Amino acid sequence: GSEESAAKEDDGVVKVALIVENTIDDKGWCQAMHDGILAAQERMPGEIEYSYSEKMKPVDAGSAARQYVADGYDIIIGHGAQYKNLILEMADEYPDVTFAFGTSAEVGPENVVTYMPESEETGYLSGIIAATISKVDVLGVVGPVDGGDAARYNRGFVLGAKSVKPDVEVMVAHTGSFSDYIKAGEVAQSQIKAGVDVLTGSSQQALGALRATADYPDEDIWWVGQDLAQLKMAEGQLKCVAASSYDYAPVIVSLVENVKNGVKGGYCVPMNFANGGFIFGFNEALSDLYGSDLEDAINAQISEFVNNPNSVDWKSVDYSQL
Amino acid sequence: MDFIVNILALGIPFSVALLLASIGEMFNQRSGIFNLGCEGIMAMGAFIGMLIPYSVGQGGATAEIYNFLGIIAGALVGALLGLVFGVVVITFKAKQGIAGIGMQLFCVGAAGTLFRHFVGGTQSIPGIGKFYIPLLSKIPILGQIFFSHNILVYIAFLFVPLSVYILFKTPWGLRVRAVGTYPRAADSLGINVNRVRFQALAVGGALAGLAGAYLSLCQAKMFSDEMIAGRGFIAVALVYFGHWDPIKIMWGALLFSLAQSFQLAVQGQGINFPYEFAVMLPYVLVILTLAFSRDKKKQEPAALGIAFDREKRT
Amino acid sequence: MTRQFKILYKTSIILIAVIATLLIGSVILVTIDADVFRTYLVILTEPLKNKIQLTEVIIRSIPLSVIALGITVAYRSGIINIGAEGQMAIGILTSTAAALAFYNVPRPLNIIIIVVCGAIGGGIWGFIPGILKAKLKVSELLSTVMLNYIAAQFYTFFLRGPMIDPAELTLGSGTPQSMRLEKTVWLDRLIRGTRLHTGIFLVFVLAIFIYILLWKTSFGYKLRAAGASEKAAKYGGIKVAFFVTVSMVISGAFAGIAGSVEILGVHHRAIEGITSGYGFSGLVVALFGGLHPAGIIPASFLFGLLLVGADMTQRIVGVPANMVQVLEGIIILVIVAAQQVLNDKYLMDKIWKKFHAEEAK
Amino acid sequence: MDKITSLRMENITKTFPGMKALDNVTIEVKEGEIFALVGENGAGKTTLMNVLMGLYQSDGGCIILNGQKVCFTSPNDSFGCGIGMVHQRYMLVPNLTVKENIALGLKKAWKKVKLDMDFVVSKIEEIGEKYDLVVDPDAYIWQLSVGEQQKVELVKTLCLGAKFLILDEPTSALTPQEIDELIQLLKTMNKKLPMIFISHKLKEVKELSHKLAILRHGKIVFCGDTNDYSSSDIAALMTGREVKMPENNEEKEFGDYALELKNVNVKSIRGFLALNDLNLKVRSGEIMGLAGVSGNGQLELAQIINGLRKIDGGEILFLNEHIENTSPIDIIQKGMGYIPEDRNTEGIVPSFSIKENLILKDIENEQFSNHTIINNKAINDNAEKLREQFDIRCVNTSLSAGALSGGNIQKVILAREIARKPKFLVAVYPTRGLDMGAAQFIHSKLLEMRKNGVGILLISEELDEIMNLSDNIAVIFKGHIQKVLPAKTATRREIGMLMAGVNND
Ligand SMILES: Nc1ncnc2c1ncn2[C@@H]1O[C@H](COP(=O)(O)OP(=O)(O)OP(=O)(O)O)[C@@H](O)[C@H]1O
Ligand SMILES: Nc1ncnc2c1ncn2[C@@H]1O[C@H](COP(=O)(O)OP(=O)(O)OP(=O)(O)O)[C@@H](O)[C@H]1O
Ligand SMILES: [Mg+2]
Ligand SMILES: [Mg+2]
Repeated sequence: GSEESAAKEDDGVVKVALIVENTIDDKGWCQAMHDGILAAQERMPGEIEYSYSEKMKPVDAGSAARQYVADGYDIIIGHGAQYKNLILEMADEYPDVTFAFGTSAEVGPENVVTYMPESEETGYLSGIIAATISKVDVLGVVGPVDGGDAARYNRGFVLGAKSVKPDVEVMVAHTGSFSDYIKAGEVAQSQIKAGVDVLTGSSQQALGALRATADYPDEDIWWVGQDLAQLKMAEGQLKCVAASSYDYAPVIVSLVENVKNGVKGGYCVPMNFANGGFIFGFNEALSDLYGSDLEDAINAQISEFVNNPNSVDWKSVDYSQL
Repeated sequence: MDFIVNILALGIPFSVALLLASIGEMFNQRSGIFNLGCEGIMAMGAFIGMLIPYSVGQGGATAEIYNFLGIIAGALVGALLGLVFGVVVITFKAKQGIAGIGMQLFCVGAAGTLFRHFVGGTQSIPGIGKFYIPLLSKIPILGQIFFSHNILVYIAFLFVPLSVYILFKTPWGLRVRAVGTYPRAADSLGINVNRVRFQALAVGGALAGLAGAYLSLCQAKMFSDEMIAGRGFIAVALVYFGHWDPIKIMWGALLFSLAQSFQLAVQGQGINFPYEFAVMLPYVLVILTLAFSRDKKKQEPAALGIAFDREKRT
Repeated sequence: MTRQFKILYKTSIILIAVIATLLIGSVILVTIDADVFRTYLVILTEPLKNKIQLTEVIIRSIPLSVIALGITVAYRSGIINIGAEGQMAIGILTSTAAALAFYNVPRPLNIIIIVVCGAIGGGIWGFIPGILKAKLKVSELLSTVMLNYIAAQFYTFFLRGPMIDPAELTLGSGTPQSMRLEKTVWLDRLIRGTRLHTGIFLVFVLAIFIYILLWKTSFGYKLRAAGASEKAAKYGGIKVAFFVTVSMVISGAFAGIAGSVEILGVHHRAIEGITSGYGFSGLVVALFGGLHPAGIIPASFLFGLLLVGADMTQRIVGVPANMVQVLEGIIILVIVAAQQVLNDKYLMDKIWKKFHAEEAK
Repeated sequence: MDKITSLRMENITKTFPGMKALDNVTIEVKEGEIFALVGENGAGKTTLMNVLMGLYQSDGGCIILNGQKVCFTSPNDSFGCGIGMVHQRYMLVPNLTVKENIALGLKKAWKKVKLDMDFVVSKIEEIGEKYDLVVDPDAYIWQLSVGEQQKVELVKTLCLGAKFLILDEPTSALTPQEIDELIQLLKTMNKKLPMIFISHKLKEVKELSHKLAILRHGKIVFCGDTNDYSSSDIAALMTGREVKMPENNEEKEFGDYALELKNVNVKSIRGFLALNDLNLKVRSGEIMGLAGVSGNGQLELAQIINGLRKIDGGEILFLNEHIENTSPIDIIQKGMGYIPEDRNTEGIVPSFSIKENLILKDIENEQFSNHTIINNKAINDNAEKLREQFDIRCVNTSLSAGALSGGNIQKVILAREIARKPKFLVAVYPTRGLDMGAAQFIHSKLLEMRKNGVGILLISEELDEIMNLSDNIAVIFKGHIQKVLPAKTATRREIGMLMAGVNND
């Protein structure tokens, strides 16, 4: 789809193209970027023209990107590490265009920007919340595939939980798929049956698990989300205690500004609380669940992250030792 | 003990969508039509199933009615799509395998497109809750395993004996079996082969649609365009597992789903091997069970996949 | 029947098919308020307008045709292989592993080793359903569906575990993907500014190979006999079980080769999502192509055109991405139906008689 | 309609794509009559009857029933008028039981939610009593011998209320006894219903029919009273030439034992012994006829000799080498030839061209493939040669073999097997369903092979065929060879007794 901005083709307008594997309304990974670009558009009225391509398999992404280049786009974002090669090769071929992709911590060539959400921080916050509100001290993690973003978030969750209650039990299970909502729901049900009372999960499939928690409306079964969009959903209202999101707006704004100033890339943007890459929110409707103690603890942790980025040793977590 | 009870209590509802779709596909195949479009019909059933309660019946006291309307609509759309498939493979005699793939693409795509247009992103719905059978659900252990599910679970399992009855005791079942094995013989007795096949496709489609509606309204209680995630193909595979016999198909669906719920439970307990091997379990188990089962009776409907034309020689 | 009538019959069927496709598609397009005319115009003309899009079409047709050639071998021996997706995934794993293991081998040899390893991986994944069918009578429709899922899990396991790019671990992004292959093994680009790679030549080589194998050798003769009539083949002294197994190995190997070529020519490393959809599309191409190399190559091009064209509609016309599948589905359905009607001598005869009778009156 | 007093098909024309199967055919059948329809394979007999049943729509002409024009667009219409047909290829669903097969057409048994099986069974019993036709309603069709299936077909047709019966080659797969029984039965039934009877066996036609029509290439070439013509007259009218079945009356010395079966046992899928302590020896140059009621192990015997089935005990020697439980290809290479029972799917690969089928067993032969590369020229030459030699009638040898008529398919198989110069030949029902011309041709070829010193095991249900061709006749019963008799002195009676299991020794 394309959403052309009102501005006409003139020097002030930067054309941004987004390539995503899922859809821009998936209430997760892709939507976060889409929302970020829209927010950036609002902040820089008339300066950004935006188009996106959804459901891009790696090979389709190549076609789309080339078409965008041909159409004169200035910034092409491949939102997923699977687009890495594609981006690097195209960057080589088209030095005048800025390419961006993430997650990656590599600093790429002159005209490549990478971004790296350090999602263990959000996971850590979720872990603190989960462990605090849990009555039975058994937590559940519904993972898609143990890699990338999800691996960091989930391990951060384990560390966060243990930081509050060292003996807390965490059940981790993976569905093996990013988009199998039903299986995620099955995992959640299985964990709830096994005695878990607070769950979390990552990637779009996690919505299936969140929905499964809402099947216990009157029981103390809760969810901690990985995306703020989850809070707005009906079952999120009911069950999602808190959530944190990636906020790509600053990344996009700086990207556009840099491009305007002639800096095409050659840097990596880590995303964390320190640089405003994450936003966090509680679910007001469930304020009975968390006291001001917890809110304070979370705020303290966030300022800790702001002062001390990159402090969560997520790699140390070994699921089989839980 | 709890561990096992939980596996059983979850595995049974997990199996329902597979069971329904697979029995539907069995009716298709018994009549001689191979419908790989099952996956797509499930997607449409799931979409239409959720659309009705979503768009007209959110909340309120009458929500349940809209849920059931949704289920019925899912089945109806499935039946309709089965008939559409029939037009392609019966009226036009198109090759069934490839047409099935076309059907699957069309339906999955249409469900997704319409969903994006009318609803938007992944959407949840209240769905249909559990129905605890009075008294029975109170029995310790057994009550939890067998009598504490949503109403469609009971209905789906009732379909098993029902379809055995339909297939083997009713005139229609007899006609279905005959047109799937030796359509020429049925035709020589004045049975309208293509009409019976259309009927079977409608039934099969309705069950696939129902399976989809079960997924969106009862199991996931949400919809997303990718939610069927290959379950339609597994349902087709289970027909081969069950050798076109509803009861064996039921065992296949249960085997798969119990293995699924078992591996999830085991993963939750903590495993010291890569989780991928746990995820594989149900698939591996189904292959192995079939490979090493004694019963190799070939009951494949002999005319499966062949369009019928009275004047054409075969 | 006159020749004029035959031509009239065929053209009107094709015309009706085209109109039917457009009409059915527009029902959905109108429902979602899309511009029907522009959508079709984009699909049909955009991919052919410039060299970038045209080469993209060919890039898709390369793996499609290789897979379809393999599926043809299986189909000719009586097996419907819907497991190409899994076979391709395993082929990608093994060829990537080979590429990473043998990095200091001279280029041509290295490429051959990589492709052969891809073939071996895919071949093994084809061997399993083959032997299960030959020895234990397990329907391939069941085993290949299941093996696709199993392969997908192996795939993530290896890309996340043993074969992950060490940089992904040290830098912490942890994306399941392998290291990038050495530039020395990349297939050459044929046209500057496009991704079209030399893998296209392999397609022709493999197509000729399959043609010779199936129709010019005694091996192919026996394989086809085994598929055309198991009973007659057994009677003729042909070891059907052997051919069923071997043809599945070949079929899998081709899917594996398609995987290697995708790695060497397009992606240059193993990443998630390379295989998605190629298994079924390959089956469609094989059947469209009449299970013959001479038909498969144009069919794969047409299908590639459809994929690229339909995909472009989301950018140019703004229809949702799922609409791609809707259009693909409709086109497949209409073409298979029309194909049958076009070749139905009985129907043609009937219509001829009707016209004739009226003329006589 | 109570009774069918007259049925007339007038000026029936029917074309299939590319060919005219019926050309202005007119026949008329009256009350109390048996009307015989004869003609070579592919003459159009079955097509004509399918038009009558409403299965095919004719391009021209009409059907007049009791003086009224009728129009049949589906078998329902013809059933409604009381016309029933026993099809050439039985219209029985193999994995349904007898009563289910009958219920399939018996609309009165179709109650809303349940099949009224009691009604079906009582109907079967009623017909059984009326015509003395006993069938087991609970047996599955696949369990029945061809003869039994034949009976089921008849019962089915009668249960559906036929008042006019069409029988399309009902005797082609029956044993002599069964044929005799059937003919008697039809004679008694004829008192109540008129019939059309199709057969290639003129003896039956003579015995049964009142009137006779001959079809050739879709046209009626002759119509008259059966009694006015002798069998050989009819044969001459049918084929356009004199037909004389060849006989084995040439004395000759036999060679050594080519095939020896010693104490062979084979279990059937259903558990009992399909072959039970079977002993049989055949010499080179000898034709050993194997007589027996079908379903007594003939097929198993042919299969084990050709390696298509494992044996559970005993020995098989072929030219003094053990061949039991080896693979078909080994046996083929040792020089075994085999004409299988099922010519359409076992003897040929239907979708393969005629020329490809002619080398089914020889593709690895250097003559046809050089280091696995096929030599198309050799294959073409071979096909042309055999086509001429065996009079295979086809437009060209690149056409798929499945499109040939039954007789021509059999010629393709025979051509292939004979051209391979086998040392031994197993021929199973080699002339089943073939017209006289084709049968004559095949018989003469078999005798020619004998002359060349090839041993032949001839399995057949037609006693005439066996007695005409064999040197010795072995009789099989329940998988055991009852006795081997010299053909010269054997009598039909004696063989018949042995086939029924009565052994005086
Ligand atoms: N459905 C059909 N399509 C095309 N050709 C057909 C069809 N049915 C019959 N024919 C052709 O029509 C001719 C008459 O066939 P038919 O079966 O009526 O012969 P028949 O006299 O019954 O022969 P047989 O003695 O072998 O049973 C044959 O040449 C046959 O090949
Ligand atoms: N009731 C029985 N008791 C013992 N042996 C039996 C019985 N019925 C059949 N058989 C044997 O079992 C074998 C297999 O029977 P089947 O009906 O398969 O015969 P067939 O060889 O296929 O012949 P056809 O096709 O002519 O009927 C036969 O050899 C027969 O002798
Ligand atoms: Mg006939
Ligand atoms: Mg039998």
